[in-house]
Amino acid sequence: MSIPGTVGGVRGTARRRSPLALLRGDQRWPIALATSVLLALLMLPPLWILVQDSVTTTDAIGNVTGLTLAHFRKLVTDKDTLISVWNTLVFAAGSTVLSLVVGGLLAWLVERTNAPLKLLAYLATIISMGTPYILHVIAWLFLLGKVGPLNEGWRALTGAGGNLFEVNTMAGMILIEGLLWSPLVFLLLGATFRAANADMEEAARMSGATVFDTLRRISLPLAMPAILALALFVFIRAIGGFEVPALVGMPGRVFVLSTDVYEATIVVPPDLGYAAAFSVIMVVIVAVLLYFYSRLSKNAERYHSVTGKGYRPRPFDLGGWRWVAGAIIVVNFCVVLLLPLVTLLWMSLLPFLRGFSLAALPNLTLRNYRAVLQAGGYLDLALNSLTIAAGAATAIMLIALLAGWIAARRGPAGRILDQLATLSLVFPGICLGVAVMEVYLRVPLPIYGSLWIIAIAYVIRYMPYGMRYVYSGVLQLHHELEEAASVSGAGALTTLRRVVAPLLTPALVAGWLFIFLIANKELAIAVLLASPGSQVIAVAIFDAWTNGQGGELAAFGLMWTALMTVIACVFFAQMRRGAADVYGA
Amino acid sequence: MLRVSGLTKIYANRYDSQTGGVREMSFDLPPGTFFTLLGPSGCGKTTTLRCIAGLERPDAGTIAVGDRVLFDGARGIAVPMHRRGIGMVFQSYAIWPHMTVFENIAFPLRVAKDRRHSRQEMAAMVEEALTTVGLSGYGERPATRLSGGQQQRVALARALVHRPQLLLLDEPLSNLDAALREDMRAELRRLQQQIGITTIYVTHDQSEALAMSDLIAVMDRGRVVQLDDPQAIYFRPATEFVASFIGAANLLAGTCLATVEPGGVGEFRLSGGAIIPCRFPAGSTAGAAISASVRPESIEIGPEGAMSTAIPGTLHGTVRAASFLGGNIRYDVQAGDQELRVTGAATGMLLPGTPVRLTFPPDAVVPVATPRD
Amino acid sequence: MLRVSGLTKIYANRYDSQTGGVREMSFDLPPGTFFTLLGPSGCGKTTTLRCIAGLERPDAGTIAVGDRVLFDGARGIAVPMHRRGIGMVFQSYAIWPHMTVFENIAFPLRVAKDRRHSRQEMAAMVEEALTTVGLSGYGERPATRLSGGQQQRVALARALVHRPQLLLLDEPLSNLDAALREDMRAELRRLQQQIGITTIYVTHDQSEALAMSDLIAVMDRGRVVQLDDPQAIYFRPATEFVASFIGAANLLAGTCLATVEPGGVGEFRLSGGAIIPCRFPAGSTAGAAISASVRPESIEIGPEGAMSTAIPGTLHGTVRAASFLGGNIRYDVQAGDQELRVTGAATGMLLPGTPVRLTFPPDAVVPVATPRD
Amino acid sequence: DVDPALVEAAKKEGEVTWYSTLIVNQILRPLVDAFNTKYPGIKVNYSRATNSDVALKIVNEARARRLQADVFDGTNSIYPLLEAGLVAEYRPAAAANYPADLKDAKGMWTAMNAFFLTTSYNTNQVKAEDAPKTYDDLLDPKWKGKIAWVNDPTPQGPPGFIHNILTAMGEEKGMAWLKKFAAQEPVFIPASQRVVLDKVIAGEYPLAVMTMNHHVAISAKQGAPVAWIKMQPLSESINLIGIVKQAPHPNAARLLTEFVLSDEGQKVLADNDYVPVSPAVPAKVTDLKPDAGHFTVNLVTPDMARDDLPKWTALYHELFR
Ligand SMILES: Nc1ncnc2c1ncn2[C@@H]1O[C@H](COP(=O)(O)OP(=O)(O)OP(=O)(O)O)[C@@H](O)[C@H]1O
Ligand SMILES: Nc1ncnc2c1ncn2[C@@H]1O[C@H](COP(=O)(O)OP(=O)(O)OP(=O)(O)O)[C@@H](O)[C@H]1O
Ligand SMILES: [Mg+2]
Ligand SMILES: [Mg+2]
Repeated sequence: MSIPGTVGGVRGTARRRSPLALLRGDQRWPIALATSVLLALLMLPPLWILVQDSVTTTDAIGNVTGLTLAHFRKLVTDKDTLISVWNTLVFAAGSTVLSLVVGGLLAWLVERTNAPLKLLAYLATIISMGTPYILHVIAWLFLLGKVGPLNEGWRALTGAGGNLFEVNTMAGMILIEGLLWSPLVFLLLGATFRAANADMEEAARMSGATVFDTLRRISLPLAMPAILALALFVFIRAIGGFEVPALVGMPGRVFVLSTDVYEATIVVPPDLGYAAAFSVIMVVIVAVLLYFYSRLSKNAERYHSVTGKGYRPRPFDLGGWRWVAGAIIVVNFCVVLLLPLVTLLWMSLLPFLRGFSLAALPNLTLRNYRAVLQAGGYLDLALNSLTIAAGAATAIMLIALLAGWIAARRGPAGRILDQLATLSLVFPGICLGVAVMEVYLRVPLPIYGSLWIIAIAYVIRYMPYGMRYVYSGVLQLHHELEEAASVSGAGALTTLRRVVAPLLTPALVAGWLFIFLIANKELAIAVLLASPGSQVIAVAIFDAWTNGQGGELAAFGLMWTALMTVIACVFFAQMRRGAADVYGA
Repeated sequence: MLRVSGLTKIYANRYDSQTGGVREMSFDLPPGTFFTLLGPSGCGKTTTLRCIAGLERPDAGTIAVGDRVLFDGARGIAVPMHRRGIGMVFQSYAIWPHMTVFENIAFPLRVAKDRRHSRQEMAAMVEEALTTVGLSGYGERPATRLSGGQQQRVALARALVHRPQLLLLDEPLSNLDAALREDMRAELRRLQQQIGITTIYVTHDQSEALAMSDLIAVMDRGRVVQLDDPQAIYFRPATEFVASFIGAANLLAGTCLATVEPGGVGEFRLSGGAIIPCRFPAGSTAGAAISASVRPESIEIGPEGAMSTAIPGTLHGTVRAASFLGGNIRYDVQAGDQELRVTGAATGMLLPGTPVRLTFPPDAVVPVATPRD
Repeated sequence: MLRVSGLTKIYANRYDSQTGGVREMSFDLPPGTFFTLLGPSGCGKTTTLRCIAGLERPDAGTIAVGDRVLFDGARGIAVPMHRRGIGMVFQSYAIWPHMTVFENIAFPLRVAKDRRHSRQEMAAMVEEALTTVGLSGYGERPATRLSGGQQQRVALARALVHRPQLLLLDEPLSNLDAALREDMRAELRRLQQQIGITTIYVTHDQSEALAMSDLIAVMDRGRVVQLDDPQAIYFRPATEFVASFIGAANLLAGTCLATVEPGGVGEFRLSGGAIIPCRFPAGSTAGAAISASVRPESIEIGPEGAMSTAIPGTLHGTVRAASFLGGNIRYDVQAGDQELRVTGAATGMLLPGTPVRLTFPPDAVVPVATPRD
Repeated sequence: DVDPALVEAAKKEGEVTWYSTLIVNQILRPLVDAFNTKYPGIKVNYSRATNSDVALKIVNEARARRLQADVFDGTNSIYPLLEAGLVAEYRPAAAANYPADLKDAKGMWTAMNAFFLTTSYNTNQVKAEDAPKTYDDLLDPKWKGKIAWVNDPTPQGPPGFIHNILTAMGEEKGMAWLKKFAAQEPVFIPASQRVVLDKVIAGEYPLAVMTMNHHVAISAKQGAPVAWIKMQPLSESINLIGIVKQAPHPNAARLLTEFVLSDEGQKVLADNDYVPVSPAVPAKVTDLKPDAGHFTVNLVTPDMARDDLPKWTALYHELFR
């Protein structure tokens, strides 16, 4: 039984009214106004600070002393800048393609075919959703590293010296970043494929097309808007990405914009102007991409809501190829999940890092685990992290509910709301961290130095995700469901509270958990904003990393991952249920 | 009771060149009228309804229920939708899947601003609404566990529970089974008469419109082309469009033979040469170009040579196709260059190829206006 | 030409208790037949179609086109859908929005494994298909720029372009306007006859089925309850279900007065006491409980006291409701405890309350089987 | 030995905030715990960050007049603070017997622990006799691309290395050597000296320069295949502790500083494998200190660093990037 409302969300999007007409006599505008103001207060100041820093000089104590273009001049005159820009683009593009191919193929196999062992694919996704990026990266560095099993094995086999694969290269960066993103791609494209109208594919089959023909000529083209939107999204995130370029790229002297920013912030005194100038460049690049993203993702959603009567998930029968598909899934499972985890386990059991070897077996020890458990403080840090992430996620989903609803319904100020909410996508993590710190130091509220500032930074950073979840969620609801409420005499708020919100629950919960998870994955912001009052897990991880406590980091990371995985499971169950409810599958 | 005048709402349509919406709608309904907006898809029926409900803001015109002005473009009055006290049933029913049937129906009472309803009072009113639509006892069902017909009734109950003065229905039957549609049609009509509520009904199904309405407005491309009672609409279509949209009438084109005074019977010659008698309510002049409509079932059909009542004006043709409609048989007859639809008795089907003779009773042939554009 | 026997496909339905699917379908179609699966929503029409198309795998049974076995549960044969060479039109048309009309129609030729088609050849075949459905010249249109009717034709052209032996249509008309539906109906039928392709047509609209089909299978809850030609289905329904599902027949229950030999006319008494004559094709015995169906339009209705042909078997009642259907008028008549639907001529409507007399021609009264369960 | 009045004042303030660059689990927390056991009444809030972040935070706080920090430490976090005039003058009694170059003449800072940076190698991959003994040995072609070092732009990183070479060999000889060394294409590891060492232990690189000898000692004790070379002169840099001007808790800050610099505090450092600066306190592994270990060092004093770090950094970028 499918929700009557889900049929023909298309019509809903088709109805558009002139914004002027709306502002008069539309009772949603107070909400719209309040929300836009709130969003503006959150989103605009950091951007302002960033721009200001990039064009001003400051004295020792950081007060603005004058305008200058020096930072930019220094940038453009520096030949390395061009290289960095180029590397950034190559890196982002490469990893995007890789993640799309891996994640997309997997999503299709799992959602639209009768491939076996689907569970493994989900498992890989769920767990890596809960694993901090840096753990992945470290594990991969080790696996592909000079003494990693790959190269060691190759040397052992061929007896040759040297390495089969140099990890500290662009190739290595792309490989690792790509694999890092593939689970997310799997998740999002999975939803698209699930929502796709099976009739389209069956029509192709009835026309005599083989599974492959159908995939190539029908399924992919139809999913293309969604795929492109997702591609752009990953691309943008890869541009801002820090862990991989820093850990993998820099040793190989492959520099990208984000690492340049990083280097500018670690010199003493930190050259914020220069960093800001870099950031502004990234912001510009990303902003341009974002423009296309917003347009694409609209199409994507339009395709999404094509479900309706007789929608039933009807997987392809791959026939003999089933087992090939199964093999692919298994390989992915090993590559994306098993190997890294085993590596981490290995690292966590060694007193000091060394390659896989029987020789090492005697010194296996639980010391690292003991260290983690004994070292006090980890518990409080964990609690802090969870509280912040939960708080941020909640705030985001609340704001996004208002903003997303009005935006998706072309309500008053809909466009503005949409843009405001998506704005922070342009910030690379580090830049955002700096900007937020400077902003809230100037705010006469006890925010700086408390957990609040980190929470706020998260809210700013992850607002776009919440927005997406709500936005597409609303588009799945037939507009008449709301109009029925209004005609029944319900005001805008009542309608929102009693009809829209309940119907969006799946989307809201899914979004909440998603944000909660990724908020706990990233370092840059927390490390910068953490102060005595507000230590979080990220800081501990950062400590362990910079201090080379690989073992302790691995041990702790594994425990943390275990916890996150539990939560991720809930998230996943939600996603499925959400999909089921919304698509009436 | 409901007065709409000069209602205009124009959409500059992004998707295809032609602009949609409605233009210059005006009508005035006495209380208790069952009023139907009838027209092809995209002609502006829903738009009209949404303007009255307040879901769209008209560009111009006035809407008033009784002496309460709901909208007046000129004076800038626009009562927000949730204050108009109108009941509406949507094409998709828009039953809220997260509530029980009871909750769905009680909703308008819960959110009512004007007065609080006590728990018992509410229960009573909902139960009453449920009984009216013949669903008493279904209150606790989750709304997702209802058949199409039941959903439709719940939507109706929800629209009626807070006793609106005006009821709006947008193609409420269009996504039901043929069989179910039949029943619901009768039931709806019965209900409306029983409650005596003024109702505006949107449909593109002419038989529905004819069967249920007191008054029908036939719409074409955003304008009302004929506003009349069912019989008039059916037997005295004002324009070719109405004639052909309602019950697939045959259109005969020809020239008037002699001047006829208003109300008199005259004759006109088809291009094929045959002479057809016809009553001219408005009279006609010799040589005037005539376009007239004839209903398939008003034409008498018989095998060539068989006796047929001695009225002048007959055409000779051959059956091209015959399709069995149960109650009767639909023939496509080729008579000269004219192709005619004729309905005959279900008994004794004339097979394709049979030569037949068609007879036109004068009162069945109705002159219609040819479209200006 | 198409032989289906013992076709069974059962769904253990997750959502509501009762299980869906089809049971023990068997039929055998001569070439060129226009065969219709008719039944209420959820009775298994689509399932049957999907099994034949190969989109679902039946639990048991055999399906063969000519002497080519497509499926045989026992022998474990199951030709994959894309090798069955069957044309299918989906209820949603499933026109691919990212292609032009031409691309849509050319697709089956492009992906054809058996033989490559040269560019010209392809163009020619597509153009031919387009002309067949009356869309020549539309080739370059993007598929998204089509009206419902046009989409439907494109879907048809796409199904026909690779000259399948069998054509499957799943409620192709259900999401079109009433008016448009009329036309497409005739056109589809014409096309099918012109090409002479064996066709299976799914609908829940009885008038559609009656008008178009050579052969109709009425389905109920996954089983075929009557397989017959339209007239037979309409005038000689096998069961109460068929009678009431097809054109809302009246059902009369009573007891046989005297034994009747097969084919003879006998009489039976209604609970009300009135005597109704009726022809018993299979004969009947005195005192047997009879259930018979009468078509609304077979009943003669006239105002009380007016002359009516002197056939025995009349009922007296009063008009409860009269609704104008254009071509004719539908009366609900209360006769004793019986409520009857009667269709009368469009001229001179009998107003509610009028006492009327109903007359039943013996051949119009048809005994029907009462459901076992 | 500590002035009871100070203790009283500190107790009144009740808490103190320390912005540190030290590793929390390894040394910061042990120090704090020791302090707390001695002065239970005084709560120590601490947060750990890089030198640049510590400086950045304090500067920003000062600008916003929302100072939270009382005490800070770091090898070079102090320069921007000095420049911004954010450091309070204080001459700890505990440091009275420290050598002159381990405390500021103006009393702005005092060294709290020392780092001795030198070359280490993986004992599995390089036999002791093959290991380079002198800086010139590093130029041996066989080490091309095999030498790792940190990319930390501080005296503990390449700049410090460059300073060491230039002062040890003299300007032009040094420059010539550095050019040759650049030709060896040493590999930069972002992160810390510790991470670089781990990569040597893991065998990714046989050799690394500018690693800290106490790190080597710790790992070697755990059986890691690594050893450090007395490639003289070693580069010494010191971790400084200072007090923020207008600190919210000045007395507690002083008390904390006193404690860290006292033999008691220095002992805690030593016990946790760090190298204490107090002449009175030996390192846990005694030969880590120049006198006990008989090696020469080349100390980068904060003043040198402040004046010349930009120059070294520029050289570093010019030669090695
Ligand atoms: N929000 C809108 N933006 C642009 N055009 C619109 C909008 N809503 C309706 N239209 C156009 O206005 C015309 C009338 O639309 P409307 O929905 O009233 O038609 P309708 O009579 O209800 O058709 P149907 O019987 O298919 O519901 C159509 O051409 C439609 O394309
Ligand atoms: N994939 C499925 N899983 C479970 N139940 C199904 C499935 N497909 C069909 N059914 C059930 O089988 C029965 C027949 O379905 P089918 O679609 O054939 O009905 P139908 O006659 O086509 O109805 P409609 O006229 O609404 O299309 C229905 O009760 C339906 O709920
Ligand atoms: Mg409409
Ligand atoms: Mg169906």
